[in-house]
Amino acid sequence: MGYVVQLEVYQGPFDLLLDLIAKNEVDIWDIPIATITEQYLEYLYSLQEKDLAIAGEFLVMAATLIRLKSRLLLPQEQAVEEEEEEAEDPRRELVQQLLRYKFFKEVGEFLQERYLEASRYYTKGQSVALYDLAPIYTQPVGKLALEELREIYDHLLRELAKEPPVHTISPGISLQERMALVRLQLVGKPRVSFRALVKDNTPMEIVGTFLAILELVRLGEIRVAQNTLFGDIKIQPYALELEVNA
Amino acid sequence: MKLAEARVVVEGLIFAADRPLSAQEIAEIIGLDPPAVEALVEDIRSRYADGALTIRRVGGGFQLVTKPELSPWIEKLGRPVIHAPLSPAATEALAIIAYEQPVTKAEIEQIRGVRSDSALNSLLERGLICEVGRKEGPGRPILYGTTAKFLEHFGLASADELPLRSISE
Amino acid sequence: MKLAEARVVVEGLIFAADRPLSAQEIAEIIGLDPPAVEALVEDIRSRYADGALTIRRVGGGFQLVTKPELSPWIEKLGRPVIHAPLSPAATEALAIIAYEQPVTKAEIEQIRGVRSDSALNSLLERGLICEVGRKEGPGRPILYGTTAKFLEHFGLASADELPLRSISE
Repeated sequence: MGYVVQLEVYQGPFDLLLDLIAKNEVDIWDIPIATITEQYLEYLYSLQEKDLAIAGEFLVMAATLIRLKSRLLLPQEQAVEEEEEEAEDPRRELVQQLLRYKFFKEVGEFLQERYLEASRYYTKGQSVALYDLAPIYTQPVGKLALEELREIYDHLLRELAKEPPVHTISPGISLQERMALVRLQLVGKPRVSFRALVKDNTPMEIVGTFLAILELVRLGEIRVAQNTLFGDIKIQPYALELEVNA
Repeated sequence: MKLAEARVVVEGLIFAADRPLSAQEIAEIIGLDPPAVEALVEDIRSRYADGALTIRRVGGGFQLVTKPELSPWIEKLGRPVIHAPLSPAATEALAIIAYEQPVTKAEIEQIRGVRSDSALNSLLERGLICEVGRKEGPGRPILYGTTAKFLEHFGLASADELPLRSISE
Repeated sequence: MKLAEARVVVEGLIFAADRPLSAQEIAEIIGLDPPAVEALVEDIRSRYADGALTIRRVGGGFQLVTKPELSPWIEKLGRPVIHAPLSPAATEALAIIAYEQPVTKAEIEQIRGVRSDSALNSLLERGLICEVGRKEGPGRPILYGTTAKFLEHFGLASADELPLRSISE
């Protein structure tokens, strides 16, 4: 069955590498590739031991590191063959990528901080506070017909007159099972809609699926968005880019 | 909390609230009684004497607005254009007001079974309903009714011309 | 128009606008030059000293906001949180778009080293980035750029407040 994990706190292979370089207190321009590769692979193994899936990007980086390590171990004959041309450090491209990524990661952190600061300033809560400056409504009542208005009113009164309905709750399927169903639907998709998750449209299914979604939000597995009141709910796996199917 | 501090908090709350705040609501947040809140609001209003803003009482609450004499300037900012049709919630509230008018928010909410503040705001902004008076009794709640604009949109001469309700009920 | 009157109009305009207003926009409405507007804004800000409000400069304009120390009180209003904090993935992607725009998803993913679909979706949903065109070439991929809301969301006066790009890179 598809299983979704998030790789600890690392945003990707560059993030993991930068962390290893920082922990080893080595110069980024002179990375001890053998040591770092070893630690990088160790980390991936530790994930495997915990039965966690490893995202493809992390494996690609592992291959790159191993290739770099083997090139650095080769005797420098090739460099001599290249004559005057200065032998390029094979680590150079990786370091440039790392520095580039590091800069944007830091800007991201700067933005996070600025957001927290900015969110303490509240703007005006209502936009109606203007005299003689009401919005222009191009559709004040839309296509609403008089007859509809009567039907809506009748319907409301009929609902009001009804005895409160008695719902019997059958055991049905458990919350855990509902959550598993939602996870299954999300595998390999950028997002699914709530309406698509609810197939039979029974109250039990709707409520059960909704509870499962709330629980998954609480667990940080998914994010939800609803653009309009009573609109469909869109469900996305959280931090999709770090997920893979086991 | 000192009064000067409370005054600043009240000002901030009225500015930032997404609806007109009643003295009662403010009182609950800051832990004073409603008359004390009313006094603070008066204090804020008097401090606004030589500024652009004032506090008006609307729908049983306080709202921060620009002074009316500034409207010719503010109109130059342009009126926002909204294309959205009426929401289902607002449509329900409109149906109730049309048939039950004059009617209070509480009565509308009782029929709908849900809070209806934003539905009423939307109808007020669209000019389809207006405040038509106050109901006698505790709190003297606002009574709402439909406007001439409402009748015009549906081609009615008066609210009496609304279609009769079905007999089934 | 006298300066005192102009000050009141500026305050009213900044309050009433639903977006940060630039000194230039205000200047055009009231018929003064932008430096005079800046001076009036400073005057208004100093008059706000013992009140709840202040004017911040954001996204190239002025915006009336509550003072930050009031935020614990205003949170009690339960105003819906419009902007939940962004994930680290989304802020990384946003940082790249801010500096490299116009930029494609593939280019962002190349810098981040990971897929970025949900990061981009989240930024698009919040209106912090938008599609600004298509890149010439195979597949004509979408180009992304930041929106006016981007600076406002992070309380940045202008893009100059972003960290300088290091020279080493």
